[in-house]
Amino acid sequence: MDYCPHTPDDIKQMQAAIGIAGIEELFSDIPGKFRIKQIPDIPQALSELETMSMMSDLAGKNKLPQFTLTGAGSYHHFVPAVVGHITGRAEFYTAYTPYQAEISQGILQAIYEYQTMIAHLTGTELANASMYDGASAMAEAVVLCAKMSGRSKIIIARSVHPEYRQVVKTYSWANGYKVVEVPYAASGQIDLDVLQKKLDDQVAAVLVQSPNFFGVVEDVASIADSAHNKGALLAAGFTDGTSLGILNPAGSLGADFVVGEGQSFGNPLNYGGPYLGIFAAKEKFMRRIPGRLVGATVDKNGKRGFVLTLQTREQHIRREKATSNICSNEALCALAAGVYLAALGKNLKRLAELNVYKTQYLKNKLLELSGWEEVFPAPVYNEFVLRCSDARKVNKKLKKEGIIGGYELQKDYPELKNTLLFCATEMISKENIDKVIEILK
Amino acid sequence: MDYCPHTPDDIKQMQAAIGIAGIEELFSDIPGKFRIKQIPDIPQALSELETMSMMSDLAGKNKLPQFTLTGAGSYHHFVPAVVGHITGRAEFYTAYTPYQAEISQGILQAIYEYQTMIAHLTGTELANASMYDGASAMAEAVVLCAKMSGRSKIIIARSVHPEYRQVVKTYSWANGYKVVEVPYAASGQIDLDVLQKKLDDQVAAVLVQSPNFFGVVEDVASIADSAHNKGALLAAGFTDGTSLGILNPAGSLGADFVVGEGQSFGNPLNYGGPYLGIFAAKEKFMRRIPGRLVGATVDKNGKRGFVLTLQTREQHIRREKATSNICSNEALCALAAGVYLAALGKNLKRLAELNVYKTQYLKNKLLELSGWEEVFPAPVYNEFVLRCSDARKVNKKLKKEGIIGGYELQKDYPELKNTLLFCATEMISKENIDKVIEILK
Amino acid sequence: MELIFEISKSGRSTADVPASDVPAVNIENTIGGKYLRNELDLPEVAEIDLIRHYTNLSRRNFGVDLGFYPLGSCTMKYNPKVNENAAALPGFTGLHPYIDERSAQGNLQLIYEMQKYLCAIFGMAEFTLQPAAGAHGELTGVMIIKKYFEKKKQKRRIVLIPDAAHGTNPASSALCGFEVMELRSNSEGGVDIEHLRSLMTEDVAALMLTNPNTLGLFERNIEKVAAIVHKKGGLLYGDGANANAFLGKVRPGDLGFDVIQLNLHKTFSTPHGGGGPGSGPVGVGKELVDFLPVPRVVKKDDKYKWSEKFPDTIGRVRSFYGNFNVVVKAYTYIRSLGAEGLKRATEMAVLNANYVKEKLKPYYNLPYGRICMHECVFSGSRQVAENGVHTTDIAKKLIDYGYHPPTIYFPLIVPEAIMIEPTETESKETLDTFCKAMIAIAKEAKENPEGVKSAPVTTPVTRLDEVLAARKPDVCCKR
Amino acid sequence: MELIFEISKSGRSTADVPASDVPAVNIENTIGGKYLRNELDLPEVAEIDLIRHYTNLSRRNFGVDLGFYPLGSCTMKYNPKVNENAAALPGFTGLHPYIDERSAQGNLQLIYEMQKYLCAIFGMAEFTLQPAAGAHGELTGVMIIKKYFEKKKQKRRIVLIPDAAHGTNPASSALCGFEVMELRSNSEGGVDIEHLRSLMTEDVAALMLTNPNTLGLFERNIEKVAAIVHKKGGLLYGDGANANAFLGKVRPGDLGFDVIQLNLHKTFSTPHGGGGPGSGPVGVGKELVDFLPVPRVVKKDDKYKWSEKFPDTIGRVRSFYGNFNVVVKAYTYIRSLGAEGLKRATEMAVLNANYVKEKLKPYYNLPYGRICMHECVFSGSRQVAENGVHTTDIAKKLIDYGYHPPTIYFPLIVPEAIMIEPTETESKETLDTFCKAMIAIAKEAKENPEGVKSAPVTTPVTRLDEVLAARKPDVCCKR
Ligand SMILES: Cc1ncc(COP(=O)(O)O)c(C=O)c1O
Ligand SMILES: Cc1ncc(COP(=O)(O)O)c(C=O)c1O
Repeated sequence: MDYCPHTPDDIKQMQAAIGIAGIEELFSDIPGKFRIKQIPDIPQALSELETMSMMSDLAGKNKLPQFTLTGAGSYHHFVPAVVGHITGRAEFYTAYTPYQAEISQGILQAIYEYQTMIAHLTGTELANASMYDGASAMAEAVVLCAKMSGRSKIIIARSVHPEYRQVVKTYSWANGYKVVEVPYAASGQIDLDVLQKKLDDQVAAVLVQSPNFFGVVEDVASIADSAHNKGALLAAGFTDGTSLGILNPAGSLGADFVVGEGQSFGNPLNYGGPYLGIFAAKEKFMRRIPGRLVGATVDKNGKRGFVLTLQTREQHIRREKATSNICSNEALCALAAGVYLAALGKNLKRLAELNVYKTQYLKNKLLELSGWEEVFPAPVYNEFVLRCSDARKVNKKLKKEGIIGGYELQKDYPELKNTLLFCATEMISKENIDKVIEILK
Repeated sequence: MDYCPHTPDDIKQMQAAIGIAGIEELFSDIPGKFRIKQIPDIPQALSELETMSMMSDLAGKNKLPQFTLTGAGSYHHFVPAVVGHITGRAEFYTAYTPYQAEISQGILQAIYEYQTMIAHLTGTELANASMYDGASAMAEAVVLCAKMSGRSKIIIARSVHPEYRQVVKTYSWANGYKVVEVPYAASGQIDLDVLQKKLDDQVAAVLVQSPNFFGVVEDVASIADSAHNKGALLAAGFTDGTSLGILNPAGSLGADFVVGEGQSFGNPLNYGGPYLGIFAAKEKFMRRIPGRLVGATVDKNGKRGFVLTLQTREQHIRREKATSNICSNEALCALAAGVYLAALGKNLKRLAELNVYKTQYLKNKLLELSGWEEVFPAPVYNEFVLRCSDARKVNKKLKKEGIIGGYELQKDYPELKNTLLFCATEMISKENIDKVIEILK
Repeated sequence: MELIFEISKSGRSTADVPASDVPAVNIENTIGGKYLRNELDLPEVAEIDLIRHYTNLSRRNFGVDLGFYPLGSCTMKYNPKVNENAAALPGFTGLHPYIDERSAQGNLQLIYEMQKYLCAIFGMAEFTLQPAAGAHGELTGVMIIKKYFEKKKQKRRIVLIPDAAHGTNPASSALCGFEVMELRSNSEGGVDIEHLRSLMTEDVAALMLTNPNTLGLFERNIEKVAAIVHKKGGLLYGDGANANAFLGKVRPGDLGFDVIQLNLHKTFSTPHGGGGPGSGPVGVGKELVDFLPVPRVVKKDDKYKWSEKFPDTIGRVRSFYGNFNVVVKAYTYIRSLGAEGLKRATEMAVLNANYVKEKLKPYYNLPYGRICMHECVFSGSRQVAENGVHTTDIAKKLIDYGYHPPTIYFPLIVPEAIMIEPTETESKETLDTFCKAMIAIAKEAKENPEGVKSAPVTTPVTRLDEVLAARKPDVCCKR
Repeated sequence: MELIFEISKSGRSTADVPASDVPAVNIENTIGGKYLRNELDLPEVAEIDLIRHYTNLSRRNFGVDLGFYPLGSCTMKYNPKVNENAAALPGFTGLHPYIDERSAQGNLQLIYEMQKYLCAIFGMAEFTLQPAAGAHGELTGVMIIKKYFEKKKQKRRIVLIPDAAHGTNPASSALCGFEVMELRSNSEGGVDIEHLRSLMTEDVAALMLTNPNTLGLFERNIEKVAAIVHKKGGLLYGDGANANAFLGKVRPGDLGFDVIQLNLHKTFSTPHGGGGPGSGPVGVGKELVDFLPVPRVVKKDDKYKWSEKFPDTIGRVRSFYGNFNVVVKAYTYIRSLGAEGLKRATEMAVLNANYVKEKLKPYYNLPYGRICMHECVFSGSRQVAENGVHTTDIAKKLIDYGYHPPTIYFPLIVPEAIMIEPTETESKETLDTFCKAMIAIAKEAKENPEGVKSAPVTTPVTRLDEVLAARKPDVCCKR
């Protein structure tokens, strides 16, 4: 393929206009000894037909499962057809960040609406235009809390997604913060006693997820109280965003920041990305939060319009003094989330309930099998942890039938031997579950 | 699903505005004894998720082949990505026929461009905005020729696609025309001697295809001469439109009408439809041809614009005196064809050549096998007929490996026992062909 | 905007062609020089320019997805996106029509079931999905009627068609060799029974009736009409383009219709594509089943196959099996709505039409004051008489308000007709703002007729010279 | 346009939820009342209204598919459609990140090969695809540098950054705990070598250099610069956002760069989505490979798997494996272009930029008269001085001519900067008409400055009050 429209004649004319005899002259600033003639070791160019057939072959080397019982930070939800039809509009997906507001009202308004929906959904007062993913959103909250408080200790629940904890640790290491993990109690929730013990006046932020990585709903209100008592801020995440259809959001329970992964809202699994980081906050943090913000304003004729606003927080104005270095975010994923939430509307509640039904059915059916037991008694949304005699074998058996089983927690929690983290969304039918039980019987 | 936005409250208010107490009153003109409460025997409504999974299951009951060696009126060509991105624009596909020109300039101009490309491609002076398919386009040409000439005998080559001949016969029967078939010569071309014998001053139209159903290129110029000598009109079709990338088009060789199937131009196989009928003609027939025509004109300010024109040929003006009854045509398929042709441009020639290469390779390889022989010596484009010892068995063997073999001609031509009509487009790789040979060895 | 030819430049292209992996042959030798063309005059444009050209063209086009499209008789309801996604599944798009039946069981089942569902909805004995559009269905239906009489050895020359009928009705009859006689409407907008009685002889093959008719009115005397036609041995043909008015309420088969054609691209929400593809299934009563086009899907032992073994068939009206992929969308629609949903669609469509009718009737002439079905027909005659503003002007002015105009100047029996079909997918809010616009235009017609007559002003082109277009036709760009 | 909340009406919805096929449970009992929310304040709209809302919003947005988008530093080249289709294949979109590696061999191979291709193109030893955007890549790169010195037990506090650099460079360094020192540009627009010498101490961890820099100029003294930095034990970081300037011409690894981040959404044509998703791979030289984020794909016996066994890694910067689906598009692009195609892209990009530079330089101030690479930077200072017309005004006027404006007021070292990056996918014709518009604006600035200052007038809104937006922020609709 060749996407340059230049004909030989065009090139000749343009060279003449510039006053050069050959293209190579344009590269004369590059010291000759470094100049190459050709990139080595790249396969030959392909025609479009060959490209598509090569890519189909590659995609074909992946094996799509019949269905999957793993969530663990990435959730298989039904994406209503409208979402793709909107994100597929060329005016949206071939645009850059809306620096020029007058010809970018489309994405600006859509993001403003997204911000509003996310704020309402998370029980906060505002949300930014998106971050890279849930993990980096949480890490950015850490940096912000530390900067605002001048403190440098970070408390994170061990029940937070293992990869999120890793990202938080990386960002914290880079900034010289100390990260302290708080274990989970037997219930599966954070161990509040330990939390309180570890909380001191050096703590900038407490980080939890609810539902947490085990699917367990945390008592966010109590955690918030504990944190605030010591002058620490609470950044609360969540795993599956659809849980917000029924769960009281952390923002309403005292969290200062709600951060999490928005993939569940209309974004495909995509082998882990692109996803979108949700970053929502109380109003008082508005002038400090990272990321882009769209604000409403008026034009010269008093007509409502939207612009990128409060840009003095951002790197292109403040450079090294900026709140964060983020520039491009995940706008199209945020657009998808906005369309998804507008499509579901109040049905998000019914969807969340359906997730609970499926999950309870799967859980109860598995518990009826011999050798299976519940690990955590605390309430769950659409994920739960069970112990069995041989977790690896269970997954192998399921795999044979084209089913992705549960997530083996032992990898990240050596103490949780032979436990599996299962997830059942609306994509799992009763028939699917009954088949699983049949296989594992 | 429910696509009505009406809330119970809306309905109440609207009923009040109309002055009715219940919806049922609106149906009071329907005699009570005929009114039903519910449609019987329709499966229950489905949610969107259920709908998609049901439809995927249904699609999954079809078995997509590895590749197919059958053309026979429907051709598997590569569709460049741009085509779907354009036909997927909601402004195009959710519009009606462009009756209101000022807000339909998009489709009107696109169709005007399509008409122009088709006229050039077919060697004629104009083309309409599309017909239903190649077969009905040919049948409409028959009706037009008969009406214009006042003659009622139709000559059709037996080498025209069997289904096209059936459609022509149906339309001819309905109008009281007599259809006479002319056999093919040993070469695979029409038997010119027989043609000349059957041609008399009652013949309204001669119908041929080039390439014909056997893939054979006809000597259109001689056929045109013969027809015109007796005052008959020639409507020449073609099978695979991409052949026009190299073949001298019938319009340049004297045909009065060029009719054929445009599916090859950017439209997927779709199990036979929607396709698009191409109808092109010499300028002198402009005010008589069936179907919509887009014409260029100017607006009040002298700016170029496009409108549906010469509508007095059409049913909505002329009613029973109209040239044809066609109303909706295949606009979106014509749009796809226009985009396809604009995308290929002069590369259509290279594509056609590639089809010839593949076809010759397949043909020669098959002929190297023992027991295979050529049936027709005349030149072919991308289809050809071979005889083997057991055609059915050949296809069965291929089928086992997920390959659709050749079209068994015996169904339509009892005299052509154990012959197969093969097609090789650019979608067939050397590897594919070598595999076929391996299987049939 | 420039034509694609005007941005063409030699040497450019969007789509490339792979290098050959098999030996090249000499084309001249292989095919013969005399069969080859010398020139190939197609536009040469780079992908970026092609995409911009067509994307910008699309932005000069109005679709249902942009706004209200009350084009009467066309049922421009919303086209659900799930239908598009279902129809785009490679299992549906990728099959060659001549693939063996065992590999196409999904398609065959879909066709088979679709026919059954249509039978259930319309009360017919059997359906064919072969016709590619409404008019094609009409032609097929009339051919079936012709065959029926041929089989009966009756020579009937005439088809009766009401004056309000769509132009395709007479055109289809004529294309089948029939003579058309026009049946008058009565003052109520229904069939003039006496006129029917007088025309209905044994020379009449059929009455082609649209019910509700193109005035949006249901034929109250349908039972009588059917009896008169049948009494003389004639058949009753139903133009089902207006079926959105009665799903789940009444079945044409029960009313005495012998043949009916549908427009899936109207009633069953498949998008109209800027003028097609559509799909025009034809349903028939028991008597006529044998005459349906071939091939037909038959089911045996839970397997489906194509059969041509119907000796009395009219034959084929199209290659292959019709606009299959359009049928997939309509099938999806029926399955997602179910019986209740289809009925609700009809109820809301009729409610919407009557609501608009009530709101606008103080401002525009309403020739027939009855309850209407899924559409209502006004006349712009008052505006012509009082202000010299024509229906065209009103239509063009609506464009400036952001709406697609209603159908105008049809049906022919209403002078200056304005035919509004809101469809069920439009909300009360949309109707309210539309009616406000219509009322504002009625007012402007009085106060500033020139303002209405100079519309539209918000479009890329103003009113186009249609006379010039027809007088000096330019239907092919000469470069 | 109305907000989605303003068209919301209680009881409507677009997406429905299937009835449960498993027993319902009591949610209060199952989860506990105190954990449940009382209200759920989301918009309620029917599908038709949702589609119209967002479709009409899209029509108020400008994308590359509509026209020329010469946004400097952003490389808004055309996004080939085949890339979109390839990335939409269900085999790519449907995989859960925790699926077993055996079921994801296609993805793993793609990632592995993509890394190899990037190594070949940029002359680096290894790449990671984990970072989600350019700035994320910078952060990752700077972390790698930090880790390198930590491992060496060297405490270096400082990162040097040229004054012309993109804001993300200092911000990323700061987010990694470094102190930023600004390096001056010389009169030629290159690194002030003397200043560099004076700043480059053993307290400096790295120099972050964009080459070509944000003036579009290639650093002629790059060899000297690298030597100075390396001599003091520092590392040379390359911001690869401008890589479109040198594909197939020179490799940063050969020039002495130790770390480089790329912007796939610039150089490798993945669409920018109105602000993302992007992808910001980071490449490193041999010395730094151990510090790359985990997991990394390793190949063994023709099988690919993920490995975390890299003890010196900085850890993770993102969950899972980065913006995988974006990488699919860039991979498709590289494979379809091949080495020749990538080189041609660069050549045409540089040709285009120099062409525009030559055409416009009589009309606008050109602060650096050298041959430029893929973009050229003008200054609107003449227009300000002579006519009081600012660069913003020129930008807004371009909108009325149908163009997306160039980047303005960046780089900061050029007053009233106008940074034009045409990219290679634009034709000479497009550049010619764009230049005509720029020249016409320069003329209008002289003759009718108010006409320029009141632009744009063709947009749905005129210039917006940004001060108000910041003073009384409304970032969340309160209903
Ligand atoms: C009443 C009526 N009958 C028949 C037709 C013809 O349908 P089609 O355009 O699908 O051929 C139409 C279309 O406008 C119609 O409104
Ligand atoms: C020179 C340069 N570096 C870095 C970046 C940051 O890239 P991203 O927006 O992907 O984070 C940009 C983007 O504008 C840039 O132009």
